[in-house]
Amino acid sequence: MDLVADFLSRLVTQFQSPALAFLIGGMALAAFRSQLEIPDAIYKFAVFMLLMRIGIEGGLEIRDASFAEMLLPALVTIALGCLIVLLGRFTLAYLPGVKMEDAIATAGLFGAVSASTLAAAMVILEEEDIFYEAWVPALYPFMDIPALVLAIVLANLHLAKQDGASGNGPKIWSIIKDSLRGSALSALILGLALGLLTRPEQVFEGFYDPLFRGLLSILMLIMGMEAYQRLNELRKVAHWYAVYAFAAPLTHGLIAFGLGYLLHVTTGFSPGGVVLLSVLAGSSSDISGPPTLRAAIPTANPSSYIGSSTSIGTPVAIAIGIPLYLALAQMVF
Amino acid sequence: MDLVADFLSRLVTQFQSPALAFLIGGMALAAFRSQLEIPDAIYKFAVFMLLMRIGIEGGLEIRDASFAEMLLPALVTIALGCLIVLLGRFTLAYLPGVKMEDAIATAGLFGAVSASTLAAAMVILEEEDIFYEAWVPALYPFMDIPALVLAIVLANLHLAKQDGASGNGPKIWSIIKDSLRGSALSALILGLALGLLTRPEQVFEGFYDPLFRGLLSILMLIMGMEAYQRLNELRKVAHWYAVYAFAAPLTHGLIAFGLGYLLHVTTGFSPGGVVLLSVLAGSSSDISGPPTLRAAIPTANPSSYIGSSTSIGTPVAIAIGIPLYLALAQMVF
Amino acid sequence: MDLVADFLSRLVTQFQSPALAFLIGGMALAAFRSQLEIPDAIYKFAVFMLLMRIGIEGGLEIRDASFAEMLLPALVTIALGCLIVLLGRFTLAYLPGVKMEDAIATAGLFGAVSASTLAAAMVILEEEDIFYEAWVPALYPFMDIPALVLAIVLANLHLAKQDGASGNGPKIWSIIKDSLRGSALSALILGLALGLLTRPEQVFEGFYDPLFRGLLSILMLIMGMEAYQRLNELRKVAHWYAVYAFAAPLTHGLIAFGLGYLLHVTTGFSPGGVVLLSVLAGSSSDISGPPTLRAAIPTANPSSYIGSSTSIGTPVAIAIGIPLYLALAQMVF
Amino acid sequence: MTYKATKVVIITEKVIFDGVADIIEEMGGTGYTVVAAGGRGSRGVRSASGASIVDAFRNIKVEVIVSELAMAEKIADAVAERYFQNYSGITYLEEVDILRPHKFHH
Amino acid sequence: MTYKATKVVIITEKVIFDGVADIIEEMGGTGYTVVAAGGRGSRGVRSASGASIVDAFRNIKVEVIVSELAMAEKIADAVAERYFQNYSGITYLEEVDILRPHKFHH
Amino acid sequence: MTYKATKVVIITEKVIFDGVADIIEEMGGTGYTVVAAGGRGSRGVRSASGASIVDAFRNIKVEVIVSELAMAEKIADAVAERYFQNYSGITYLEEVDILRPHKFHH
Ligand SMILES: Nc1ncnc2c1ncn2[C@@H]1O[C@H](COP(=O)(O)O)[C@@H](O)[C@H]1O
Ligand SMILES: Nc1ncnc2c1ncn2[C@@H]1O[C@H](COP(=O)(O)O)[C@@H](O)[C@H]1O
Ligand SMILES: Nc1ncnc2c1ncn2[C@@H]1O[C@H](COP(=O)(O)O)[C@@H](O)[C@H]1O
Ligand code: NA
Ligand code: NA
Ligand code: NA
Repeated sequence: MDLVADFLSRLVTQFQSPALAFLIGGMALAAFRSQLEIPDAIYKFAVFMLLMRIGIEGGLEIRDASFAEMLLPALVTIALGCLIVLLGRFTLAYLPGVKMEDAIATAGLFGAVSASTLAAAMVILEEEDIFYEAWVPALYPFMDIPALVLAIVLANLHLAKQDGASGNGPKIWSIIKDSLRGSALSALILGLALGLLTRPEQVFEGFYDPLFRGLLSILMLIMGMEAYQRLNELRKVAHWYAVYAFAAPLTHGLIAFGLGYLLHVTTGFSPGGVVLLSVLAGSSSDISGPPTLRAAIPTANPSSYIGSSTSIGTPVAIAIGIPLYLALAQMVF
Repeated sequence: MDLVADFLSRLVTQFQSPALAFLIGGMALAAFRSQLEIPDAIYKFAVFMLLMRIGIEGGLEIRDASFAEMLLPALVTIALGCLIVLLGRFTLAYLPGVKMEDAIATAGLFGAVSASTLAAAMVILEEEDIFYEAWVPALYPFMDIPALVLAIVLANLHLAKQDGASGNGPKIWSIIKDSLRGSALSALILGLALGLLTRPEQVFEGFYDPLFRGLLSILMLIMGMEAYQRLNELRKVAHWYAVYAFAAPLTHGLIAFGLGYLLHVTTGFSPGGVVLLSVLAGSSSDISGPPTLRAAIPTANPSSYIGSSTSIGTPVAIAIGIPLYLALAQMVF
Repeated sequence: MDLVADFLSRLVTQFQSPALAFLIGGMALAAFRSQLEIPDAIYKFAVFMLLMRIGIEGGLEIRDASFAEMLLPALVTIALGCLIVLLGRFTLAYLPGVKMEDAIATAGLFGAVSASTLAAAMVILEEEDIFYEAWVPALYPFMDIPALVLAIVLANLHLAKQDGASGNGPKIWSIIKDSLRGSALSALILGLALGLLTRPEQVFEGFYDPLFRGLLSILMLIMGMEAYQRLNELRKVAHWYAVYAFAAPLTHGLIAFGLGYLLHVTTGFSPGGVVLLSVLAGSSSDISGPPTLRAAIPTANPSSYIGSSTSIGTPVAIAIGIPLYLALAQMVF
Repeated sequence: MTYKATKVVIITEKVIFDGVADIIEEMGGTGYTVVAAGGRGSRGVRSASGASIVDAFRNIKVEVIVSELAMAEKIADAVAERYFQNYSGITYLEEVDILRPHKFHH
Repeated sequence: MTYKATKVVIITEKVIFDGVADIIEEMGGTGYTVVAAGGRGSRGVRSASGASIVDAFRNIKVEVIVSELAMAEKIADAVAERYFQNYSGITYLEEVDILRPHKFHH
Repeated sequence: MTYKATKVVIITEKVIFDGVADIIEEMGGTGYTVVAAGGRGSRGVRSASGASIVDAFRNIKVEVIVSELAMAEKIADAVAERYFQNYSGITYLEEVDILRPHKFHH
């Protein structure tokens, strides 16, 4: 029962950690119907800064890392992205009141990654002085893209079958291109390229890095406000979405923890890396996932997938997921 | 005549201090019809950051302070907020060409608080190494809310009497709720709660605090531009508004100084605290006051109260008020 | 052939320098049709911050410099602004397919100055520890205004002659006023005044200066995206614009280098100052120049001058111009 | 095939937007569209851009499509009556042709 | 001297803007004007301000002036048919008077 | 009870807004409403969002309600004549029904 005790004590501390505190603060503001508004331009800029910070540091690090070292984790990350979508496709989709396309889109969103959840975990690991390979956050697209692509492909297969038409099938390469063009992945990859190919150390240390925590706190506030405001969208769809949105982040995170543990044993993947991998898996996309799905699976109801992810998925991934993986790591490593 | 000399020399130095210099710079730009525009998103964000900074530090400090120590100052602050409104109600309102509702709304705005004026004073105190209890800025809502509520209640009583109707009276609790929901008080209270209940030290020291001065300089610039641009609104209303707008900040500040001095003698309230209390009283609301009044006293002419406060009240409160209280403090303490 | 080798090696290093790397990154994003968007509010704010930073530092420095020392460089700067316009007027304008007004407007834009190009050069000089008089960047308006004014006057003279009308001629003072009112020069002059007359050291060192590099990197990204996106505007106009846009920045920069060298020999103007003077001359305006010209020479086709300057002029000025002047400086000083 | 309907346009201060939306709902409007606006009228200029300390005083333009002229007039009248003595604003009607009339009924 | 023309108005989700622009072009429209909008309809409220995590779901209002009613109806129908089953949106037509008819022909 | 009036709509580059406002005033318009717009016309695409180095080239849509058709035509003609050779833009008129005609007279 050490795990439970440790997890609970972490949970309590976690509620005082800035990331979670701002998230809850945002929820409280929305619940109280505060008129506080963080301008859209600031939100977009904060997201850009976060992803550039993650990307540049990843790029700088990859320069020194051996690609061999990253290969296996990257493959595991891809597998996790696909696994999460398949899991949703074969559980959520069969629950009463749940439409197949809606289920697939939701699973796609939970397979994809949230930059802010990832950033929150990075800050907490740094606060606790837990080492991780700096390229781990850069695994982001290796989970994000396969999950979205697979979800879109599955949804289209389903619709084609339903229509009886053979269809010409979704164009996988064009979905990948659209993903990469989205603002989140564009910023991350730009950062990676800059870190890998140029010398951005000074601007990184003087600008992108020091503003990271502060802008994250503002993003958390916005996520909290959104989470509360979108709760009533969730009320419009089947209750099973709420159940899925609660259970999925933790399930996905624990599966990833297991696979990460295997990586640790076989390749020496760091405990901090295992935690971040779990966070990647447990998080659900909030920035570029929704519009990608909206455009590619138009028949899916956005209230179902955005409601699930934003209102329940993300808060659970941050507030319960992160301390849980940390407690687990403490125990097993 | 030491006071006068000291005040004048401070006045001169003050004109070189960044806060005032940016304010005057903004006025000069507007007078020259410059097309420089600080985007609205930046303005809103800067205000949010200022209030979070004030709130978080206040919260961190209150944690260590004894509530008993704060009680008396808080009561005095509430009393000041109400006194300022009553003063305006029984002087300005009886001047020729002044409509009762307009007078009450104007007095309400001068009773309420300006976050940027307060922040400017905090920066100057820090520059001069004058100590103040860090919870003093957090007294903000204790003056702001009572002043706005009382003004709205008085205006409604007046209108009800005028209509001959008994009316069911304004709902005080709903006015308070609306005030608290406004963007300014929401941000301040969020900051207070975060400082009081969580551990935001790192994000405070790495983000909210270091950006404080810089964002304040930008706010001062905007206030200067607005002050000039709204001067011609003031031309549309009775001249007495200009007289009130000039005299009121200093009168209110000096009354607060007197009460603060009593607090100093009786409870050991710091000289820096006395100065800040005077600044709170002398300042007039520029962010959340105007829309609150516009919605709650619709018959009052916004040109009268916004013109008075933005064009004359705030510049006087900053440029003359702050050095005056500092000079006084130098003399009496 | 030392120069060539040095220049080439600098060119290679330069491609890794953050300024250029972000510029190229922006082009790559646009070429890949990324949906990444830097909000307009952030763009405007970044430009404001850059110009304030340049202005304040210039003002602080001028305080200590002797005006005599600046006089000759300022006159040379004015001469350069005019010379560039005249050069364009008598070369570009006579090329086949080029309309006189379009040529004059284009020359005006290349005579005017780009704040971001200047800032990029400042950062590179600082990185290489090359000294320059801190008032040199403040020479900006001495080149910008004469170039724009002369271009507008020449265009109007041309149009008046064409119409056969005597016209009452363009009002030079009103063009100068409009230039000064533009957002770029307003910010620069505000900064200069604040640096010269007040004590902004603390807010400068704690805010404007540390954010300089970071915001510059973001501006470079935006310039890169714009450069690519506006390439197809250039396709709509005569090919000669592309030739001019490529050759002009380097020609102007080299002429300025020559004149700067004379200043160095006669007045001891620093080598870093010579480089910055060349950068001022080689850069073309991207912020306030275009709208000024659009309003004042309405018959000129904006695709010609904006296309030339944004798509080719600025990238050439940064990527080739800056390392070229640095290599030259290395050789001759 | 198109059907006649009426568009009510209300241009007024942002600060009373919630009240206007309530009136639209009460009177039976099935929806509305709102855009940010600036303008000049009898009560001075309201800019639509740049930092303004009193953002809440900017204008909005609200458009409501209703299938019956009577309801359109009722909405316009109600807004004007409740607000236009104290708040600046104008309202007018336009005739439009809609394609799917069921969207504008309850 | 003015000429009759028709304005097609399409209010829908921002995410399908490119598709709508394509339809306008295909059907022969010579141009369009677009503004950012918020609104309420049968599918819930869409705000036009503040940070929203899913900005792409906000509304746009697209206006196309065409000189022939038939083309106007074709554009409105095509947009409604291709999109309005899955995306929220409305479309309507208005009669306008133009001054320079050649601007709206190819 | 409603009264007929005319709405002049002017869609053009932001950079000439002041000139357009002057024309409206000179011709006797009692007010106007302006919104930010993007668009495509004979002179290329103008986006309404994202950082653009030449923001001043974006579009605005100005609407003026006047009680007399003649004044509407005068405003539209004056704007077109003074600006549309060199600046991109279109202008058109719409018939509207107003409730309080005194607002649109001087
Ligand atoms: N003649 C008009 N044409 C178009 N819009 C107008 C007109 N008059 C007033 N408006 C709009 O209505 C708002 C309020 O007008 P007012 O109540 O007259 O100040 C103005 O800010 C404009 O946006
Ligand atoms: N009756 C209406 N009047 C004006 N705009 C409407 C109306 N109904 C819907 N809209 C607009 O069309 C959008 C989509 O409507 P809907 O598909 O009904 O959700 C809404 O967000 C509004 O902007
Ligand atoms: N057919 C049209 N329908 C609606 N708006 C148009 C149309 N043509 C042009 N516009 C608008 O008018 C602006 C200028 O048009 P132009 O002068 O043709 O480039 C465009 O950017 C559009 O916003
Ligand atoms: Na995931
Ligand atoms: Na006060
Ligand atoms: Na130049």
